[in-house]
Amino acid sequence: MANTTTYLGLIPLLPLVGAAVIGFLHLGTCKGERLPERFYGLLACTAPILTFLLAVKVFFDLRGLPVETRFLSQEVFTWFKVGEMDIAMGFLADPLSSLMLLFVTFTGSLIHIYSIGYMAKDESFAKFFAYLNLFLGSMLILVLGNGPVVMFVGWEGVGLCSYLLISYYSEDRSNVLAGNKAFIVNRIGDFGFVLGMAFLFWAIGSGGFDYISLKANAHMLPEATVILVCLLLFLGATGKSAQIPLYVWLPDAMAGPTPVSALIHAATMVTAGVYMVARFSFLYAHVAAVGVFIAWVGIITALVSAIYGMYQDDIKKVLAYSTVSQLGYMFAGVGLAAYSAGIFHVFTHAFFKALLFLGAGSVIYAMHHEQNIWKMGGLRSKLPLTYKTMLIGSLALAGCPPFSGFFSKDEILYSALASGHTGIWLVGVLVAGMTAYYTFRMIFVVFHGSPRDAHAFDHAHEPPAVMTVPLVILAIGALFAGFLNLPALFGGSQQVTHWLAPSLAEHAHEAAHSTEIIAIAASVAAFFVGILIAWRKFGQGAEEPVFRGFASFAYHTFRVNEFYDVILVRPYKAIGGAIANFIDANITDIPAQVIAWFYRQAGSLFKLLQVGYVRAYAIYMIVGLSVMSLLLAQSFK
Amino acid sequence: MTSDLVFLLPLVTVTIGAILLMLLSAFEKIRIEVSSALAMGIFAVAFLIQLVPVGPDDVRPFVSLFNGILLVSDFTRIASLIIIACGFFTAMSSISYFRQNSFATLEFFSLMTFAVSGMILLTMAQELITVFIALETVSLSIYVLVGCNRRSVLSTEAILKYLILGAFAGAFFTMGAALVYAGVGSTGFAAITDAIAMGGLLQNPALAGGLLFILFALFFKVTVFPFHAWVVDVYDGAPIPVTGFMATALKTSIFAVLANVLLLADDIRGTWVDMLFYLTVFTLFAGNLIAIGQNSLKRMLAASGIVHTGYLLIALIAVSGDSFSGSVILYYLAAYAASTLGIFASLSYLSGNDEKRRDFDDFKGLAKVRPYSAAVIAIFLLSMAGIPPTAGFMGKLYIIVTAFQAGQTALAVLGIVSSILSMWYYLRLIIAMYFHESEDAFEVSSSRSAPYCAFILAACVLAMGLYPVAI
Amino acid sequence: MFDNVLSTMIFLPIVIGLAVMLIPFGSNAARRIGLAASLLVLLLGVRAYFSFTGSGQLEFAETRNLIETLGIAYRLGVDGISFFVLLTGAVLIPIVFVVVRDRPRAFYGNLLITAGAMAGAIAACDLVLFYIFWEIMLIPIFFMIGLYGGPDRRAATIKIMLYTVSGSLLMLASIIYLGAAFHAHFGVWSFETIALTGLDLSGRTATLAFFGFMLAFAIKIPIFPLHTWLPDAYTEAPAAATFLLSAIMAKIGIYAVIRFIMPVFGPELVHYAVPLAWAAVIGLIYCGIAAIGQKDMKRLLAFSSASHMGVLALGLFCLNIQALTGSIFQIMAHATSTGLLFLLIGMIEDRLQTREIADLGGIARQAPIFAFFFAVALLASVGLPGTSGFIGEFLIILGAIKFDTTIGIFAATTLIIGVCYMLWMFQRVFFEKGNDRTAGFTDLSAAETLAFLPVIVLILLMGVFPQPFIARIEPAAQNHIATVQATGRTSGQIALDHTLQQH
Amino acid sequence: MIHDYLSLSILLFCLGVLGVISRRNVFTVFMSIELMLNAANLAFIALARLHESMDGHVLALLVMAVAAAEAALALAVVILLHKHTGKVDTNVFSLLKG
Repeated sequence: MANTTTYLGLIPLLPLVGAAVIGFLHLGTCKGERLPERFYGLLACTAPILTFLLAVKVFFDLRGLPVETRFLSQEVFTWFKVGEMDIAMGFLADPLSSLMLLFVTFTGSLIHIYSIGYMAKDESFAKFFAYLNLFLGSMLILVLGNGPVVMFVGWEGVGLCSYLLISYYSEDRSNVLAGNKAFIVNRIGDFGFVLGMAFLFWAIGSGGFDYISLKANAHMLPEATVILVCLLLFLGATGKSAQIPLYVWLPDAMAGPTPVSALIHAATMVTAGVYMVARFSFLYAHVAAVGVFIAWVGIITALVSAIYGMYQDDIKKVLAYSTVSQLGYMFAGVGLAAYSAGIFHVFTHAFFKALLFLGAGSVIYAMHHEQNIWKMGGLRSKLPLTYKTMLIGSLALAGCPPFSGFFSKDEILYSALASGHTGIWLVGVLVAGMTAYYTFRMIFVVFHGSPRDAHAFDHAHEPPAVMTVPLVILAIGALFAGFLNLPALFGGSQQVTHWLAPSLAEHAHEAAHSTEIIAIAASVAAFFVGILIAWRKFGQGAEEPVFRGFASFAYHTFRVNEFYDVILVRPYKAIGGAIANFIDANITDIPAQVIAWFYRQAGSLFKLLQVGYVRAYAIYMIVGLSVMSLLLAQSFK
Repeated sequence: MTSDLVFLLPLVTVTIGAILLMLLSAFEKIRIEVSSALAMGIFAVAFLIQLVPVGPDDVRPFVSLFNGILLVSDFTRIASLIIIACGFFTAMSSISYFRQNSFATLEFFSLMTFAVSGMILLTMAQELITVFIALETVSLSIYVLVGCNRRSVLSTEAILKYLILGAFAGAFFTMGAALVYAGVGSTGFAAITDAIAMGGLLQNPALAGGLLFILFALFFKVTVFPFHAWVVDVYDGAPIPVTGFMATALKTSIFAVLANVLLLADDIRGTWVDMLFYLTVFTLFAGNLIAIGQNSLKRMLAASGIVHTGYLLIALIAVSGDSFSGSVILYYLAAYAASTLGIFASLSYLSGNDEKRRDFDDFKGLAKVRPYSAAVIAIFLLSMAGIPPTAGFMGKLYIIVTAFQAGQTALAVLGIVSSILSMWYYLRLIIAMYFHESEDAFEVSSSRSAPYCAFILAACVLAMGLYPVAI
Repeated sequence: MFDNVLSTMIFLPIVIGLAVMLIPFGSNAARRIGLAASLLVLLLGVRAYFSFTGSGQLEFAETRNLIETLGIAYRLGVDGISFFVLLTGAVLIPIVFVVVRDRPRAFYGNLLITAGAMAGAIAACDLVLFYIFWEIMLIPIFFMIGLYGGPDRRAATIKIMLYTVSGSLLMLASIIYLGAAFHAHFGVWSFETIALTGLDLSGRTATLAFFGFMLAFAIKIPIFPLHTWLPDAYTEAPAAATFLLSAIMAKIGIYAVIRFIMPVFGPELVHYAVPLAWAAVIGLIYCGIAAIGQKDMKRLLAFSSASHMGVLALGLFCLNIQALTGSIFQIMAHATSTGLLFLLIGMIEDRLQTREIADLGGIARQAPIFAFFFAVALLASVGLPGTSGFIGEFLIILGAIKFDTTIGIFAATTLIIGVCYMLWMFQRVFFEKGNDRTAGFTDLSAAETLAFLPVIVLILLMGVFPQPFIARIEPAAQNHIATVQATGRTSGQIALDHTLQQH
Repeated sequence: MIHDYLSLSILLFCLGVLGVISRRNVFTVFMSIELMLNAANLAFIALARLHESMDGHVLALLVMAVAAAEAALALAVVILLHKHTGKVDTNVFSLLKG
């Protein structure tokens, strides 16, 4: 078959081998002399760069195929086969996964390079890169997996790496707790994923449990099953992609090193949920109601997290909530069956959000690990390059034309309007304004005005080239990535949408150009309003505000963490403690204890009968004999 | 005629030996050690003679002389072997015992030999008064053995209780024999069989009542509930080797008689199968319930002996006349005898001067000081509890199999349940021996005979468990 | 030696174990002898692996009559299921002798005897023989807990003994009932496993006999609410004994359900599958939640093990091929991961004299290799894809969904419950700041690393390439499912004829 | 005629049983047991007459011999008891119990 390849499996394998080699070397040398950082850095960057090259090859190979059969696949080995279940360790590259592949390996490579600078002099330098490689490998399995089960391997693998990297500075309890939270919350999502897979399997899995077969058999599914499966899978997506109600782990995940936040918690892993919904578009497209539900969940998440973002004082928290918010947009897009718009936003977001995080990392690096924006200020002069690149990233995030974020976000909002979901659109426009506000609040407070901490300001300096070069490259991406999917209105041909079309079951929302113009105008207006307010409040330097009332409530993220703690975590621990310390020993064990008690009591009763008087014993005998005689007399009748 | 003599020779040997020992002790010509060695020699000779097989058919030796009141079969032969072996090991272990308890008299071994001769006779007797005479020979000897520590008030109390109740039961036996005589006109077993064959047991109330009295007396001897109450006190008061001897040899011989009586006619078992069922169940549970509350080892073992009686009763109920079930009883008896004798042999030397270590707590930490002694005791206990790979397990297996085969499912299950209950107190001793720190130095006499005895018996227990083909 | 490979694998450790106990070797010598013996067994196992054909028939069979009148025979043999359980034990046991040091020689003797008896229970093809080994394997464990256990060891020994012996004695009654039923039908006695499958049982007694078996296995596995002996026993036992209990003995319970209950009591199993599955699911949730409340690492792991055994048990009762294959696969997977965890915790206790989670911290920094191994085992036990734990758990959940949707959904909560306590424990013990106590923690030595490494590799290998294992398991599992579902009890007919011919 | 003998025998036997279970004096208890044995002897003799065989006589003689031996032992025990406590009350001897 022309579509089979032999190199697809290499793509996830290379980073995994890299992780194994680095990990092995690290464990082997951790007791004695360590190998130089430069060696590990080179080793670690090899795999991502190679995978990027392979990803490019995949892209061009796909382009060479006719649209109808535009996919590449490779079944490496039979993973497990039980009864009607036959799961192959197989990989599939189609336009959708190749797009993901390109930007994952691209940003991944850049972030690996950046990390060499950022993590310099860290005592477990090698361990960090082992994790990073492992993450990349898992992410690639997730993207390339040819069916849900293989995807799940990557899905859980990235969760694991996320946990390991959040807990990276493991001496601090709060970091580990954040890691635990990420893993556990993700597992709640995975619970949905696994159940979704199970129901899907028993419905149509016997005909093959890979995407191609599933897609072919999807028409046999009853609608109730589709709804159930779609909702369960979406539960998985809310866990991985930090949507309501499972978004709580992502802000805490900022405890990890900043490149991790850039790679995992902004650019790649968190978008897995969106990717998954797009992957299963052949199911979601059948149930519009579920799609609308997803869209609403997404847009409300976007709104809520944008509100949080407006009040945060930690530079990474601001970015984290902006990530949650942008993910909300993406779900709004895929929910409304505008899959390519959602995926396109994933694509552009990867550039500008990675850029913003790496920029924030540079700032933090320069400020000696200070993250509070109210301790910064005026850094524009000290970090000119970082400032410029971050400005580009912020403009893209805020949706300023013609930066990449503008096109992708606009496409989602346009779909909402075009498909008649005016409510979603209105909220979306509102969130766009808020995004512009909090992004530029950050920029103004950090880079403009006068320094708030003179000492730290004096020591701040631009990071080394190994860190700034990736910033520049990403900034270029953030600037121009939007043009790849230039809509017809601006004379483009929507190349990305067309590229993705074979993979997605998309309904095109056709509407008049006027609608599109309204959507664009609203977005641009929202952007300018947001940035204007930010300028008015923070443009010339401002003092740290004191939050009261709603602001304080929003600063504390509506106390959702505390709420979960009270209604879920504490009761769970209390029940656990009760079972462990009381119920198991005193209630569950009751039958055994009753038997034992009864036995002992009966024993003491019989002990009492052994009175020691010989006459008593004679009486027992006579009584016994009498009963025997009576029995005999009975039998005479 | 010569072959008849061979079958009677063990009985004759033991009886002559007993008389010889009595004469020697009357003149106080020998020491205790020599006396016990002589007794062991007598038993050894008798044992070897007894090994001569009987052949396929049962033999009534010297029919003209004894008028068929004796019968020799494989069943009686093996029962006698067990009894003689019990005598042998008791004699062996008592040497060590008497090193630490200074009330030994030369008559001790003579009386024991007499008891054994009575027991051998019991297994062969086919006539009620012969049974009575043999029973009294055994009982009278054992009464004296129980009370042979004349300085101990406990020992005297034990003999009083045993004597009163034993004689009481014996009187019932006599009255039972009289009633049988009234119903049948003879006290021979063959006549009883014929009488039942003619019209059934229930057609002959005197016979039925007589047999009931006789069963009662025998049940008393093997401690069937509710005739069991004496056993705990008597075992407790008696010297340790005597207790072991009573628990094993006496029980073996009485069960031989019981099997003989119940096998006379199917009608006997048929009539009383319900009664036997309830007696068995109560015996099993009463034994366990008494044992659970005991602190003294001897009392616990006495009570556990009641439980084992219950198991043997299961086998008796399931006996269906074919030889297989008889062998089940004998296998169980042998297994039980080996473990019980073994544990009493161990106690003979471990209990120390004047039996000062009596309770569970006194044996705490034994394994730390005397690991091998503790190990053999553990083996005996596991055997009594019926845990593989010991003889006790195979014995229980046979009994449960027989019960299922005979359709006595309820009894089989109750037997198993009782086995679970008995784990409780057997484990208690193991835990005391192994899992506590020792508070005692466990100094014992220098005599090695009881320890050797215990080791040999432990080997027997394991060998019987691993190669149960002997059956 | 290879002619009687199974007998050798059983009796070599037993004989050497007895010798070690009786002959006054030094502690270290005893350990080395034990290691040599267990390695020899492993070698034999590996050798057997290559001559194992996986035909679905009994291989390496040995037969010798023990008691002809009762048809009790010394009958050994392995098929796909039992052979892999046997190998799991053979692979794991040598590690104990590397890791557990400085114990009295009797300790190593006990270990060897248990190992041999376990092999016997797995390879036995005669119910009475099985019962004998089943009981024998408990006795050394009993002594190991009582002699070398923690402060509350005595209560723990009484509890484990009374629970397990109660179960097994009732099983004995059921075994004999089967033999008697066979005798009633065919006029000869037999306890041969395959022959008994030809029995046509019905009625109340058959149900009782079914519960006799089920109770024994449910206690050993354990299935809720019969698990209450487990926390105490696992906690008080020395690490090596806990390892044997969790890694092998509990698995023999699962194996025994497949081997003895499924072929003989198919209709009863089908009839009671739903309540039994519920018991398993409740146990899995209950013990999983209880684990979070523990302060002692080992106790936490004990509850965790009980929780996971609920998953395995559930796989048995779903009665479909996915779940059953999952359970059998999980026997090996869980044995390796949990066994490893117990051994590693034992090492922590040996080195730091504490198991209290609150007293520990920062071990990952002190001992990265140790922490890595622990983490791999932990991840396998929470069922991370790519480790051995995932395949079995996934198949079982899948099968449970097919069996009963509600049960399946509850079963899937194991995904969440497992990580909660495991991560919490890992955080407190391996992460965070160390203290004076943990500062002295030394990493694994080269020998220890080498001992653990094969198991770590096995965990990953079974996660990535499970198919070679599954391919050998699946036909046997398929047979069992077919037998149960047919409920006509016909599959044993051929073997039955064979037995009858022998008599 | 035979019924009268047997009735007497049974009456005597029952008296013996009552004596054993109601009296505390060791002598009385042993005498009651002798009474029971003699009741049996009476039955044997009477039955021998009924069956017109000598068996019963022989049996009675044997029983008497055994009873004598038992009585001898009993007296020895009584003396021993008296030496220990100075009492012949069975209730005194209940040290072994429970």
